Amino acid sequence: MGVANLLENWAKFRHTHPVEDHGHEDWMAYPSDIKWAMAIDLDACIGCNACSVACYAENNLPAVGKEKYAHGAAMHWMRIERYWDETEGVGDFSANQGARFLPMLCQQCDAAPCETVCPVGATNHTEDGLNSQIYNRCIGSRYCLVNCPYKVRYFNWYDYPSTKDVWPSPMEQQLNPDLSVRGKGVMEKCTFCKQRTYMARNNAKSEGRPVHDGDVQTACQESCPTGAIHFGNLFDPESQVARMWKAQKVELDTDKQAKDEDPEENRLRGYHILEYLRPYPSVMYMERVRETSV
Amino acid sequence: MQHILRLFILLVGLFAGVTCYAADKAPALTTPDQLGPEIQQPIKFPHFRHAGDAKDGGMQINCMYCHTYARRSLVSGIPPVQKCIGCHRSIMSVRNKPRIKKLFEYWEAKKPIPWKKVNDIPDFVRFNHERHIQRFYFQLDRPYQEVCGYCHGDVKKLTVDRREKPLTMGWCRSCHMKDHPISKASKKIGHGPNDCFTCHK
Amino acid sequence: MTKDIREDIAWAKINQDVLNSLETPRKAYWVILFVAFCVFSVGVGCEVYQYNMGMGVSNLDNPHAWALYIASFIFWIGMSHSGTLLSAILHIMHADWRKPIYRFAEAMTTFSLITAAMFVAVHLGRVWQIYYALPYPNERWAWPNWQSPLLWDAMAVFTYLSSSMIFLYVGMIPDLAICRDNMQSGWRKKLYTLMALGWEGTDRQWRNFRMTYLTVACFLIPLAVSVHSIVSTDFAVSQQPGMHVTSFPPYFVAGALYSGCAAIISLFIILRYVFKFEEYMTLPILRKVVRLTFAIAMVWTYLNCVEFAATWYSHDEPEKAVLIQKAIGPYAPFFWTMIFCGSVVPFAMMVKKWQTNIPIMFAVSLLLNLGMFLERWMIVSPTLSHDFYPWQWDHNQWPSMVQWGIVFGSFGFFVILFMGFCKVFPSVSMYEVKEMVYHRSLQSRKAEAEPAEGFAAEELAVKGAN
Amino acid sequence: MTENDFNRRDFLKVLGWGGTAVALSGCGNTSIQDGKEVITPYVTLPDYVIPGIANYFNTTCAQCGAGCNIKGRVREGRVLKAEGNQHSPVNRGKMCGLGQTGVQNHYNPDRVTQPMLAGKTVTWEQALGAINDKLDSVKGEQVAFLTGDISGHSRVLLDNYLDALGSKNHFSYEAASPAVLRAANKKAYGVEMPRYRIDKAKMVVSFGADFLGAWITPVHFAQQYAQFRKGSRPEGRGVLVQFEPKMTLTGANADRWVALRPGSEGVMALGLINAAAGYGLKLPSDIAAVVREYTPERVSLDTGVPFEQINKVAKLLVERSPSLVLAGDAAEGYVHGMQNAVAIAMLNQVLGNVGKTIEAPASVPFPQLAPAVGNRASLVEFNKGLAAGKYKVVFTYGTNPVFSAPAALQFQNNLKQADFKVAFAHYMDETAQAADLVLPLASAMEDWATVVPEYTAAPEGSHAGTYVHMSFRQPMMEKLYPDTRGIGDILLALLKQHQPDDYKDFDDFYSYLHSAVVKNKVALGGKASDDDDEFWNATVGKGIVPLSGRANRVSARLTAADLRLPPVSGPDSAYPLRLVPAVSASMRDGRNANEPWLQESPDPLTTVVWDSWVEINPQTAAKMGIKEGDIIEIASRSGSIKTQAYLFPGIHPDVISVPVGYGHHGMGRYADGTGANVYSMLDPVFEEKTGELALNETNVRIAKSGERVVMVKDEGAVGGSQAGRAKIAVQWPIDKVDYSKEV
Repeated sequence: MGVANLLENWAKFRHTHPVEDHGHEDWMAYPSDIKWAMAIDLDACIGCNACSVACYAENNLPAVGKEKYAHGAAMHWMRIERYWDETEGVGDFSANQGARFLPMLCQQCDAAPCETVCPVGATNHTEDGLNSQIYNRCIGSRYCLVNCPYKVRYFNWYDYPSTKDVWPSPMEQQLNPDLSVRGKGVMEKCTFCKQRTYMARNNAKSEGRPVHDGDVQTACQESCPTGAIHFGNLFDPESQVARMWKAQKVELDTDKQAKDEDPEENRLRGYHILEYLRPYPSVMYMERVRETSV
Repeated sequence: MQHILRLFILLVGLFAGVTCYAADKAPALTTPDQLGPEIQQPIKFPHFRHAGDAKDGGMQINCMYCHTYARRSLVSGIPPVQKCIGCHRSIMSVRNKPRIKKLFEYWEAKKPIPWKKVNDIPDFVRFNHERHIQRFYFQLDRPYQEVCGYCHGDVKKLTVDRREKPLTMGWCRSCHMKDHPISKASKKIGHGPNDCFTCHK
Repeated sequence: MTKDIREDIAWAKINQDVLNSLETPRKAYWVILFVAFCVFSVGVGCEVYQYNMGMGVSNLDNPHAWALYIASFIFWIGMSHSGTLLSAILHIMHADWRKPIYRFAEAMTTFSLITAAMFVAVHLGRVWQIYYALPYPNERWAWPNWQSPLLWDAMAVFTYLSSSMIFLYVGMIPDLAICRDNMQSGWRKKLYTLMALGWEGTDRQWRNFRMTYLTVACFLIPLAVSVHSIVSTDFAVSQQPGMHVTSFPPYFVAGALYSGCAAIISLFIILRYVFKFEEYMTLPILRKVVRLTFAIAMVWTYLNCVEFAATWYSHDEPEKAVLIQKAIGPYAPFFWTMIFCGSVVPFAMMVKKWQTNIPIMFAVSLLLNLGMFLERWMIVSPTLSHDFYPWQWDHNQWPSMVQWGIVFGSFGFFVILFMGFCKVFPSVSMYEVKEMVYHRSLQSRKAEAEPAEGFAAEELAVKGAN
Repeated sequence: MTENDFNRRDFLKVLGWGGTAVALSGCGNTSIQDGKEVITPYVTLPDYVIPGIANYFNTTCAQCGAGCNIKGRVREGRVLKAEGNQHSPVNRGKMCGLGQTGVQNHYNPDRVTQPMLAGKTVTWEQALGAINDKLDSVKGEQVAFLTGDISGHSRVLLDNYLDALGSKNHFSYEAASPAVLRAANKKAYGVEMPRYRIDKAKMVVSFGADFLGAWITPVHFAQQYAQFRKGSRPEGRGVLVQFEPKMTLTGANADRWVALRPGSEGVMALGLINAAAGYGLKLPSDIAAVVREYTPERVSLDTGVPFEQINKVAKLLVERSPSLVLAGDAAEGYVHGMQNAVAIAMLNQVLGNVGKTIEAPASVPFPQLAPAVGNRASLVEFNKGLAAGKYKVVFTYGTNPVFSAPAALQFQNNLKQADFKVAFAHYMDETAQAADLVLPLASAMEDWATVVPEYTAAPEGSHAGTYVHMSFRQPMMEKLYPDTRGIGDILLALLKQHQPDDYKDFDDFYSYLHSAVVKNKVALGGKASDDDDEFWNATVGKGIVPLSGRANRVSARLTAADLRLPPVSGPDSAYPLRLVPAVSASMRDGRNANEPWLQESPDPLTTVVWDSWVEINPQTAAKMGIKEGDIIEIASRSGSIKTQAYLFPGIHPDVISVPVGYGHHGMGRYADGTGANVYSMLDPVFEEKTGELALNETNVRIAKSGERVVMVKDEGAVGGSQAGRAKIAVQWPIDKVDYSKEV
């Protein structure tokens, strides 16, 4: 990631947005035709944790154990959050309508707060619209974590490969060879299963075709029993994700959706989390629905 | 005094400027060729004999005849012993050469040959043979000896016991910065990906 | 008012007094040095442990990734500012009462910067890869990320460190010559000879010396202001509530000068007592420093209020939440201690009687520094444990003993460096004190005798000298 | 052995391919090393293996009884990950967390690796010899087998073995199983396990049936639920109402979750019928007569549910037909559990759901392959037998009674009555520790098996009525521990001791299975003309064998006479609170407690990890001055445990709940001593009709022990609050949503 690289990726980001600046000439030569994105339907999500476990299995996440978990060292790239309806005031809950589950993972922001602050550029924008995390480049300043509004970056507070009972033999044989196992002092986070999208693009390229919708599934999407998670290429108008975003009138690069101008009229469920901070998250959530007549 | 000071500041500025420019524009610092240490293999396999030109007594076998996966997988694949036997079973002329004897010993014992890894890259690097072969061998159809040679040195003279190229990041990038035509037909040119995430895993 | 220095001190006596301070130390010195060393080695031990085990042992956790390391880093950088203030800014403003005390202030600047730089390394998760952050043309073709405040930070700090070292050294050359001339033999003789660069005090040397000194001073002032402004961008440029504050650059600079001056007062008092420098570090000078400190304290308090008010009137919920969290949350005790030490205690410096009361001022200066340390911590921690995303709100991570140990150790490190300096280099600038004495005598003479011939010439000489 | 099979065996070998080996990095080998790593090529290589590219093998999940069809991702001879098989009618390519943890069950460091006789390692010959000697000295009926759910060919071998020994004592025990429900269903519909069609229902009322979490076949139901919730569905978005004393995962996803006084489920059901009648539901006169007395007022008095609520639900039930009413663990865990379930079934009947959302299953054409489904009554019976000293030689497989039997049953002591106890063990769990001979089992990923799930899910289509399938389990890598053996192999070896001639041509279970399948290829959907090996490979390759089963029919056969409900019992003065043991989606009955992913993945509702906890309603807690993290002593008449308190809004004020499956002794580094075992303190109360152990009949009192811990959980300092922050987890009333545009 030399100066040229920074410029290039930045230029590509700019280019995916309606601005005058068309950026680096290099970009004009090869426009990116892929922008990975997600749509998560909270009404379908049942909070069963299958996605989370799938992520552990796919991405070599360590089970850190009770004591470390207690000290905030948990490594779940995909975490399921459970909220209650609040009757009055904070901490006074009502369970009459069940609980609200929210799968929270790296939002792969298009204007990511974490990218600009990394002193060594270990995290930067890839041409297919991810926030890359280059483990071997990371020096562990943790600035990205500090600046992440969703707090979905996870730091290796200990050296898990060498920690007792994290991967005791023969458990290390389960580790996925397609991505590295991170050692101490490295920041890590959800990559939208980079190793899978990579292979999908690779195969498509070998067959001389663009990546089709459904060529690649992320581990969480693949496991989700209710199919609440949708993943695909936002630039491909045919893809499920693109169609959902369109149907929900959710724009990527805005801090306020046009449809929210009139909240009364807006009957669509799609929204971004913390979009007013202008990170341009690539994950669209769809509101949970509840029947009122009971 | 001021003069000295001005000169000093000027020099510092100049140095900074020049290094920045040079570092970003100039070609790679790595030497094009850089031999690794000699490595003792269980069988001193002669690549030059198999892949070399006929005039130097080579067989001119396509690399991908044995390393069959290079065009469809990240790894090129070390041929299974079966493959070696497949041919050598019927090549009587060299049947009694010590190397071949050894080969057959492995085969009869149904033991894999413990080759040492020569062209090794760090574990966090994803090197994709398929892409490189597809690009240069199939799209630009350059001779396989040259294509494999980009990273493995001159296969025609290659034995198994040497790494021929630096295989360092700067060396990879120095090639990724070069422009090549997209395909034989088209005028468009393109260079290798510059995303860290493409190679770092 | 009483004179800030007697004009009839013999120049020989000045040399004598200052050189005495360089003489073989008493037992107490070694004892203190040993204690400092123990403190330092505690820090080293903790760091070694942390290096081997991973950052986890410092009890930082996932939402709460920064704490005392960053806080102490800022604290030490802040400490460094007063040196420049006294030597450079006051030098340009012709405030010559600074002369007896600026030398050790500069030394303090340099050493606290070194200590601060140490925290950069302590803070990193993979310090062994720190060279990734250095912009040098490398084989990998990779450059640091110029957008990152941390990088600006590193650059600013190292520029500041190098230039303030130069400044310290350049300002010391004539004194080093004096030392050299007063040494018969031994390693000191060699050292001074080497460092004095063959200084003989010829007019030409003095002229060039003045010019250089002035230039470096001018060069240093913008740096001093910029360095802490840049440090503040670490927070101001991030978007976290309670960190993303526009008024941070001036706020940080004020805070820095504040803690620096407080530190100067403490050291002033210590040196004055240890080296019997009553002649030079006189009470009137102390009073001046105290007044200066008070002024800065008020500026800092004002900027504090500005920040709170801005937060309060902004319609930024998270921002407010953090502020409230500071005031009533788990960090409240530290927050209020900080307010007390930073904005209330300084009023003790208004009391004329106390301004020159050594024990009181010593206590006050220590309290001020405590307040400043807490300030830095209160900028880092409450935000991280109470930011935009409620699910990740922290169960108030209390820094572990390892973390405290390292912070503790850094003080030992600083003390070792400073004590070393005091015994090797003159901690009072002899030649400038002489100037000061000379000017005073001129003025007093001018005061009694009505103007006579040739006096104007001397007048000019004085101006030129400054 | 066929060439193909030789390849397969070779392929299963674990090989380190340099470069594609596991990369320990950011930290590992970060430099270029020449000749350090060794690349081991295969000797011979089947053409379907491409190094660096994963192979997928269809198999069947063994983590619970649902029998989901999965595929294992295999690289360089190592199985890396389990993923769903898209062609499965059960899980349709999806998986739950428990299932995915199967790889950790396989790679677990605490597996039993060698046969152990009286604590000493022995060879298989010695082990089997020891069994043989014992068996010679006892009579057939003195031998007993206690297993979990077991089906397919391993069951066939088991039965054959028992016949060979002349024993009838096969007890199938599952600590968490819907046994009472089976009986009730049999009575109400004529089948034990009908097909529920949540996806067809417009409304689902569930009495504590955790069909999204741990009930029967959760992944399958989750699929149906996804359909059920689609607003774009022709029937519109379905409504889910959950009545239960303690919120389950399903309850957490309900439109309305109603806290019900424990045991009053039946009353509520009848109350709903009565109320529904008020909204124009036609009732047969006799039933009307019975339910008439269940006026909303009285029902709300008994159940503690406001009667407006009851009416609302009843009204909706009448409006939204077809609906589906489910009776789950919460309904059946009582002395009158059967009546509860029947009353609930009656609700289905009067709403006319039978046949619409409750469909007939097909039954397996080969009854010997059908699953021997577990229940708790069999444990009780087995326990009686042990106490009476009837059984001298005891085999246990796939179940852990010493852990999950209530202490009051004295099971552990009674087990001592048997003088030779053989445990087929994967872990050194409590039962294995109590055994004289421990036989190490191969993991589900190293072993051959066939599985027929109890709940027969079917794909849409005309054949659905007769569709059943048998699933294959095949090895995906060579055995980690050569001395482990599959249950099939062991049973075969044991059989050979008694009937050498019948089994002489099978040198292992694989060949037995192979021949058994090939022999019946016609019945298994092949043609007589098919080549045996081709057929075999094809079948195993698919992993699913559709069978044309016997069609059953469901009919509404309940009469008013079946509705007898005891009055709801009042509170117990000495033990004021009711204990509900919770079966969580990931921990289930605790047989997988030693798999770190399960321990580390937070409980969905409390987000607690690595420990057990007691859920207490905030009101109750406030009364008793209990704060989160207080260590609570829970005492029943039969025992007591200590665990940390969690203030949980989703629980009835008179109820506390502790998850089962925690609190193992031994079993492995992750399970040992993690949490407390709530099974141990259950009162020995039994369901009167079926003799099932009634899990929810334990009354307890709780007291603070004075200790307090910081709870280890995922949620932050403000718990489940969003602290008024905008747009984090947003919820909208349905009338504000426009589904028409959704895709």
